[in-house]
Amino acid sequence: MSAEIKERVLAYFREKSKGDKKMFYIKDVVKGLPDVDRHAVQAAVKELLDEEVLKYWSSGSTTYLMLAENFPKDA
Amino acid sequence: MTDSKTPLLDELEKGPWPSFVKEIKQAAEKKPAAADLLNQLELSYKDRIGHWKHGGIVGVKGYGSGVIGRYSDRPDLFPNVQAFHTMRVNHPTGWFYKTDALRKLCDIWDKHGSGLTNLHGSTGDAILLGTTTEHLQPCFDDLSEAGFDLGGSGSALRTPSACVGPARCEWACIDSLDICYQATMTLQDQIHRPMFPYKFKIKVSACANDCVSAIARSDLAIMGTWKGRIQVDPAEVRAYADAGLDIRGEVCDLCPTKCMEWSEADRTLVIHDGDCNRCMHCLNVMPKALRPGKERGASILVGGKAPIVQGSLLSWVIVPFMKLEPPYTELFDLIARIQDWWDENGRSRERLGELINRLGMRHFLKAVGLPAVPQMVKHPRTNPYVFFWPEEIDKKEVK
Amino acid sequence: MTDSKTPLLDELEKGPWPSFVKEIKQAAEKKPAAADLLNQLELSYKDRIGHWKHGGIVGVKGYGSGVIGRYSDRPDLFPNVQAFHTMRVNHPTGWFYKTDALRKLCDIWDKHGSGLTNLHGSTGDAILLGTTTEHLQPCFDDLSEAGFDLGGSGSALRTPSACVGPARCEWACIDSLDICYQATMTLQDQIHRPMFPYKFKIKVSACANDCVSAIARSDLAIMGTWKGRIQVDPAEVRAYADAGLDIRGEVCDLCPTKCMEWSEADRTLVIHDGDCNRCMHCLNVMPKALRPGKERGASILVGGKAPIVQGSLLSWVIVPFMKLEPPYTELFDLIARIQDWWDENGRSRERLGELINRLGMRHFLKAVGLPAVPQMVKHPRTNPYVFFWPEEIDKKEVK
Amino acid sequence: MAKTDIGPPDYKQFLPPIIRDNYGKWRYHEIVRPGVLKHVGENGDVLYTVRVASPRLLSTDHIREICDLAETYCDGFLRFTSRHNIEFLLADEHRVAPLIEELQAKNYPVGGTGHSITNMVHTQGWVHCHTPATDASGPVKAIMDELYDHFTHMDLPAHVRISLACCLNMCGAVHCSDIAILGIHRTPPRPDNSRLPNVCELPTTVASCPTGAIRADMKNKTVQVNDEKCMYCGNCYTVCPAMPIADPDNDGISIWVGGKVSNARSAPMFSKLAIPFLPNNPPRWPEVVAAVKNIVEVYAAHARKHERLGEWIERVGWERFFTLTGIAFTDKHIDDFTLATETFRTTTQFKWG
Amino acid sequence: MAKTDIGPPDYKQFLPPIIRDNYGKWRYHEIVRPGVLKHVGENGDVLYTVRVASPRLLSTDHIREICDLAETYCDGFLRFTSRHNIEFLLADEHRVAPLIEELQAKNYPVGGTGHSITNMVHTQGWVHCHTPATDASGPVKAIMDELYDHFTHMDLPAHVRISLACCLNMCGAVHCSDIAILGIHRTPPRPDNSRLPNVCELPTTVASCPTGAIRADMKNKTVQVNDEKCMYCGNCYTVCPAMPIADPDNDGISIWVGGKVSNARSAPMFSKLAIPFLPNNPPRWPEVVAAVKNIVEVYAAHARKHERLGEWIERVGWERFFTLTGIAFTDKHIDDFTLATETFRTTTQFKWG
Ligand code: SRM
Ligand code: SRM
Ligand code: SRM
Ligand code: SRM
Ligand code: SF4
Ligand code: SF4
Ligand code: SF4
Ligand code: SF4
Ligand code: SF4
Ligand code: SF4
Ligand code: SF4
Ligand code: SF4
Repeated sequence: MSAEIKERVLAYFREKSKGDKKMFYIKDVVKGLPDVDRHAVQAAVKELLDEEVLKYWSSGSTTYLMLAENFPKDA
Repeated sequence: MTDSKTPLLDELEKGPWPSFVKEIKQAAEKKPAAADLLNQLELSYKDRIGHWKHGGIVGVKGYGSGVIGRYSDRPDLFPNVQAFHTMRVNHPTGWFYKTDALRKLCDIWDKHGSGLTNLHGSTGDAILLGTTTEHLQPCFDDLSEAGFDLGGSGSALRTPSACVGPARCEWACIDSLDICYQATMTLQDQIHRPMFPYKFKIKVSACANDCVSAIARSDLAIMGTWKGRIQVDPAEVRAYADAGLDIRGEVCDLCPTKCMEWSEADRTLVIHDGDCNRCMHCLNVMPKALRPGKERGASILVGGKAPIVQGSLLSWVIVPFMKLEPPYTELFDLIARIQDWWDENGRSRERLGELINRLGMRHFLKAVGLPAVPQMVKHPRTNPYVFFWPEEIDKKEVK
Repeated sequence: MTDSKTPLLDELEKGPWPSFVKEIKQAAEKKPAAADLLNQLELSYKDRIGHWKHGGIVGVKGYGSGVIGRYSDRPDLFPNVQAFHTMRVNHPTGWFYKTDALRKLCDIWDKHGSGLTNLHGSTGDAILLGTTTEHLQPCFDDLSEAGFDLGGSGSALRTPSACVGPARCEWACIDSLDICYQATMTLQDQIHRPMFPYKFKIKVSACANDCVSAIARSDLAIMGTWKGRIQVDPAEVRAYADAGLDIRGEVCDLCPTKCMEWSEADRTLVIHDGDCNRCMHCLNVMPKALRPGKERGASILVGGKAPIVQGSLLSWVIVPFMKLEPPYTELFDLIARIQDWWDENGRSRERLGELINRLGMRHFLKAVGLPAVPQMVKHPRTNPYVFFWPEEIDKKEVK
Repeated sequence: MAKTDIGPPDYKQFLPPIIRDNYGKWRYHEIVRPGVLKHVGENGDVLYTVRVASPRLLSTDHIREICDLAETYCDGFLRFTSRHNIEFLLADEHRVAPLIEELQAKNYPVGGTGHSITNMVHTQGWVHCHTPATDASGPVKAIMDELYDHFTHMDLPAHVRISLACCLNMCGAVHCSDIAILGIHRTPPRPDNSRLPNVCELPTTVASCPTGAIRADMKNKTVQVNDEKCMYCGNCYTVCPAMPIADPDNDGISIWVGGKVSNARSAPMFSKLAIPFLPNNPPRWPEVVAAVKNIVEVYAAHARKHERLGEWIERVGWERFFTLTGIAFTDKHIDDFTLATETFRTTTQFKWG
Repeated sequence: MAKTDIGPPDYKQFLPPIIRDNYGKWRYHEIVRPGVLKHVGENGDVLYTVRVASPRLLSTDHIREICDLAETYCDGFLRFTSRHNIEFLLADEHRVAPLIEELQAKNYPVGGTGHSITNMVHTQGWVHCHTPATDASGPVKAIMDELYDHFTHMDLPAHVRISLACCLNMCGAVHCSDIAILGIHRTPPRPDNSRLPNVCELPTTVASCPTGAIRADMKNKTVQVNDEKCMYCGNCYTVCPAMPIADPDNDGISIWVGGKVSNARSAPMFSKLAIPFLPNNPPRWPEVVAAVKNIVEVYAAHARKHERLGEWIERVGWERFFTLTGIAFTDKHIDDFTLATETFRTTTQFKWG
């Protein structure tokens, strides 16, 4: 179950990262999987973060999520 | 002095107030980053403009917060502050330290950073001011080793803080330090792994004097208060009067509810406790004579914040009185329900107060299971735009 | 009683307060329309719902206002109120009448209408309650003949009203009646030929007691006040005290600015007039001893209204003090500038207060040429969202 | 053709001679007894005013009777007040008592001055308007019957001004009354899709909604109401007759307290919600009458002299008001419109009840 | 790997023994002299606290010096306050005077207690942030130099809390301060159309604007700013770095007064605008320093004992505040944001000045 959700989360990121936009709010991700319980999506995201498939990006005030491969060098 | 490279900043070494310029210069003796900070700041003083670029950075491993990324917009001139990130270290509750712990922090920061700090940031963290991206993880490792952890940043629970409370204050009606510490420990995950719509702040003041500005600066404010009678020591009241305190003028007349009477003849003070709103004024003026009542607990308020986007909010009473004893189950359950509702309904970058305002207090109360009580409002609504719940309406079909 | 056709309404003939049911029955004796009104009203009492349809009708010839159209939704049952329009007759300022004029109104209304009236409507008009479309013009002709004219309705200036003022009140600081009458006469066109975005109301109270609710119920409120010292007659003050008035308790303690001191010893009252905000309380309690200061004029306020659409507004001070002497040129010029700005910028169905709120007070003040003064606000703004005019900005090109 | 734009008759011709003589030169007044004012001019002239209640809805024959009285006792001079009472103006002290005698014989209540409950400002209700959620004249009569003694006696701490408006348009301007009776709907309007395209302008209708609950349905030239966003104000119905909102079972009355208009002591204040809903129970609205009476009595028992209802509540606190009156506080008392946050309690200063 | 989620060190280990013994059992306190608190426990134990000013921005070497002091006099126990002061905690009365002597010798200001001006809560400014409209540490230093005597003397009517935030984000939480210094921009952001499409999300950027001044330009994947609607809050820049707003000539400082946080006597209050704009004039911001000093002095001269700045203004009225301070009232003082109407004067109760 959780593996499946992780897969779908990842698919979401892959799909949505095709354009210029690479960073997403956790809320976007939750909205992207409307049939899955919010908490389960958050748990899956956390696992993906632990696995460093996803990465956080924080402006200090606001936090975004992105695929590790898209993480900017320094900027 | 004339050939100083920082003539403008040098001006700020003069005068009796401790000088931050001296601090930077002191650090600059050892640290090139501090030296370039000084130089870049001098340029800002000349240009009257900041020279930092928008930051943005990952936290340390496993974390999404605790680090504020920062880059110079003139790395050509100030290469040592090309990257100059801060680390937010969760302060020991109440900002108490033993020097050995403080010295450890200093050593770590001399090793990894600019040698400059803020004790403390205005959310309460010990701010380690300026390091490079490479040093973030090693610095964190050393901090962790020394028993420190990072505080919050981004869309996370921010480092909770508490007034000095029972540690050094006779008015503490709740154990602000323990509550804050337990919240901090219990909610570690929320602090380090941002999953909220936006930031969330918790502050605990053990009485209505609110020495950590909980009511103004936190999404959830916990403020000590009491029920029942103010404890009066009539002899000490008289002692204050004997010592020259104008009890009528300085105490009774300033009582917001005018519920106190001082009889000069009897030299007695009568308090109509039923009218008292526990503002603290009389206790503040006569600490030796008056003490909070014996049944103690907290008022819980939510929604406080700075102006962006829809204007500043002071927090709103949602629970007039809650007993607070370890393990604070009722409190932490309530916090969980509140955060869950906010997490579910809040838009990105929407604070709790703004969400309640957008959806309506009645929806909030219903969702978190709190009854409406008059203590929640300054006064009932003045506009007639009242919603009724479907179940309150006579169901007969309207043709 | 048992076979009455109006058993419910009959209940409202009982009791000591004058009964409107009796009035309708009285009129019904002569007028079929009144009889059908009674019957339809009984049905409403039974059904717990109104039985009037949305009206809508042209006014009399040349006018766009003064008539409220009304049609029964059960003309089958109540044919005599199939059409039941009201005519709003502009009342004589101050609601003063000589009986001959009142009798003329009655005769006209017996001739053309239901024989029922409201003395007066809550805007102030003499309301002639219920007639048919055919009778509107003839009725108007007779009214005009008798020296009466219609009041406002629709998107027009509504019938201005004034407190009894100098005619019978010792506190009148302005000639509320004359100002109201002059405004009514000067602005006839605005009353009768609706050209505004929405309704516009003017009310005049000759002091801050505001006996016509100007501050709450008019878009433009004119309220008498004074500058300088309250006129005190010390002997009469003492007389009140002698007669048992508790001057400290009933006057000084209730003074909102606490600017009064009563010395029981000297039996004198001192007023620190610089702090007085002219609330009227002390004058109200001791009319024989205290009188308004000698320099008299009015405060002008704008924006008051009922809640639809954006919530009720109380009027806002825009001119703290204006001398008001015939021909009131400064006042009428200001009203013209205000109406002109509203007319130009207001959306349909947008009251003046809502427009100012939408565009910002600074735009309003600039347009009508009034300086910003602290008297306009309860307190300065708390949010930092301050606009600067382009001319206040340093023009140097920003790269 | 009839002359237009002649304006109202010049009021000056209707002023009794004593008023003309003392115009702007009154020195003070006294309330001789409930309903009787004595105004004294600078020159010593004395004017008596006898105030009597009126149902406001008057038949022409009744007006003629009033004229008879004014002619007998006042040389034909009288006025009406801003709260619909009738005032007989007498220059001759000796005619005051006989006038009052006749008034009482004819059942005219004399009173309404000073610290009393004067006439209720009110509106049309089922007598003439198309949007009411309740009647106006009926509740007024029922309430004033019950409060009658407070009209004829000045036995309250201060003025109590009660008003009634039969819908949220608030023609009775109840928004600043000591006690306000306000008719309210509680169910959303029901767009009549067959009539609506012909009788209503879509943009105006959409714009009329304070909460943005109305969406234009362009295809069908009609509108849709989002029931969850609708708070039944009826403004759409004012603008668009094809959106009826009246509902016999759910319309009723709400009660508001603590407003005032005068600047005396405290600044003008809006009325605040006390009771969100009471049923329409004609002909005598017993629930409403009891509720108003209860508020008046609790106020009379607790307020200090000169303290208006709202001033008293401000002093003791709203929590105390609800405790003393026994009125239930509900989520409906908590504002959720645009300025809601201004009404939330942003301090720990409160009482337990 | 380093342990995560260990949280901060348990504060209990940092409490001096006397505090552990008297935890929750303090009986009262006295302010022995400016900067020195004496807390007495129920059992008679006495704790002394010596409070000294800090620039907040501290070098590690300076912290080590503070540690030296704490070790010499306080067995290594110290704390910081919620306003960035340092507090030395002493169980032994006899070490108080020597500590103070050494502190004074080393130029540590001792004070900040009671009716004084304590340390300024403030923010990063040009030292570390990317959005500031002014510096933080510089103005703080300049102001506190001038107000120094009010830190070391308790000579004011009540506490005066001064704070500074370098932009409208208000990290210094200046929204409830007796006197607030707030950095402001005065020109709209300048979208960088070349960078913007890459670095910013259009919907977030549009939504960030409180006044709705930003329109998405979908075609060019950038945004347009309606200059007339922009009030320079900089929130768009926080969200979108390609909308720089800093402007050396027009950025500067606004001054706000009369806020408070405590519930003592009066409820917490927001700060209100006193001076809309003063120029950024580094290194010592003389205009700002003079303005703050003027406000403090006028307050000190007129307020009553225990009366916070905002309480004093409430009592005498804003019109009087502007008269006494000589500050000009402008249209900028009149609110025009969403709750504006709540601040308009809806009474004729006002003073002439
Ligand atoms: C470091 C600190 C100021 C300081 O010098 O002390 C700070 C610094 C920043 N704050 Fe803050 N805030 C700091 C306490 C506050 C406080 C005070 C508090 O927490 O009691 C507030 C007001 C209270 C509140 O949260 O409402 C505050 C309200 C903001 C806001 C406005 C939030 C709002 O909802 O109105 C922003 C803007 C944002 O989040 O986009 C912001 C954003 C920022 C950012 C991250 C800049 C940004 O726009 O991304 C700043 C990074 C500066 C830097 O380069 O280091 N900061 N910020 C404080 C945190 C230190 C710490 O962790 O102890
Ligand atoms: C007759 C009167 C009530 C009464 O029984 O006294 C009245 C009756 C109506 N008013 Fe009114 N208003 C009357 C005084 C008021 C007042 C009080 C005042 O003028 O002091 C107000 C509150 C003050 C104000 O203007 O804000 C008032 C606020 C409204 C409103 C809400 C306006 C707003 O901006 O909030 C409406 C709705 C509208 O205009 O669409 C309205 C609309 C109406 C309409 C025309 C119904 C409608 O929606 O079209 C009513 C016609 C009733 C009928 O069938 O006769 N009436 N109306 C009053 C006029 C009599 C007169 O001319 O003397
Ligand atoms: C006749 C009338 C003016 C008119 O042009 O028609 C009038 C006449 C007087 N008013 Fe009034 N007021 C009249 C409506 C009002 C209103 C408007 C309203 O109620 O809709 C108000 C504002 C009410 C409010 O605040 O909600 C009003 C607030 C006052 C006050 C302030 C009361 C207070 O303490 O708040 C006074 C002063 C006083 O009575 O002490 C006052 C005083 C007076 C005096 C004593 C003035 C004088 O010296 O002649 C008059 C006799 C008062 C009395 O009844 O005891 N009048 N007065 C109105 C009579 C209405 C009625 O039939 O009852
Ligand atoms: C140490 C500290 C708490 C902490 O955990 O760090 C603290 C400690 C005390 N506060 Fe506080 N307050 C502290 C920040 C505050 C704040 C927060 C702030 O300023 O940001 C407030 C709210 C300020 C506001 O209202 O804007 C605050 C409002 C008070 C008050 C209420 C003052 C009033 O009349 O409004 C009192 C009562 C009094 O002093 O009479 C008080 C009283 C006290 C007492 C007397 C409590 C006690 O019995 O020990 C402590 C010594 C006060 C003194 O300085 O004279 N404390 N106190 C903070 C010292 C800050 C500093 O370095 O100056
Ligand atoms: S908030 Fe109250 S309990 Fe806490 S330190 Fe301040 S005065 Fe003491
Ligand atoms: S705590 Fe405040 S309200 Fe209560 S008695 Fe003391 S001064 Fe009065
Ligand atoms: S408003 Fe003032 S002047 Fe006019 S009647 Fe009332 S009390 Fe007299
Ligand atoms: S008019 Fe009002 S404010 Fe002025 S002295 Fe009299 S009671 Fe005080
Ligand atoms: S309040 Fe409403 S229902 Fe009553 S008269 Fe006015 S518009 Fe009609
Ligand atoms: S009744 Fe009011 S809230 Fe409901 S749809 Fe109509 S206008 Fe909107
Ligand atoms: S107030 Fe603004 S400029 Fe200053 S630190 Fe906070 S976000 Fe940065
Ligand atoms: S600076 Fe503020 S007001 Fe101006 S465009 Fe940006 S977000 Fe909008």
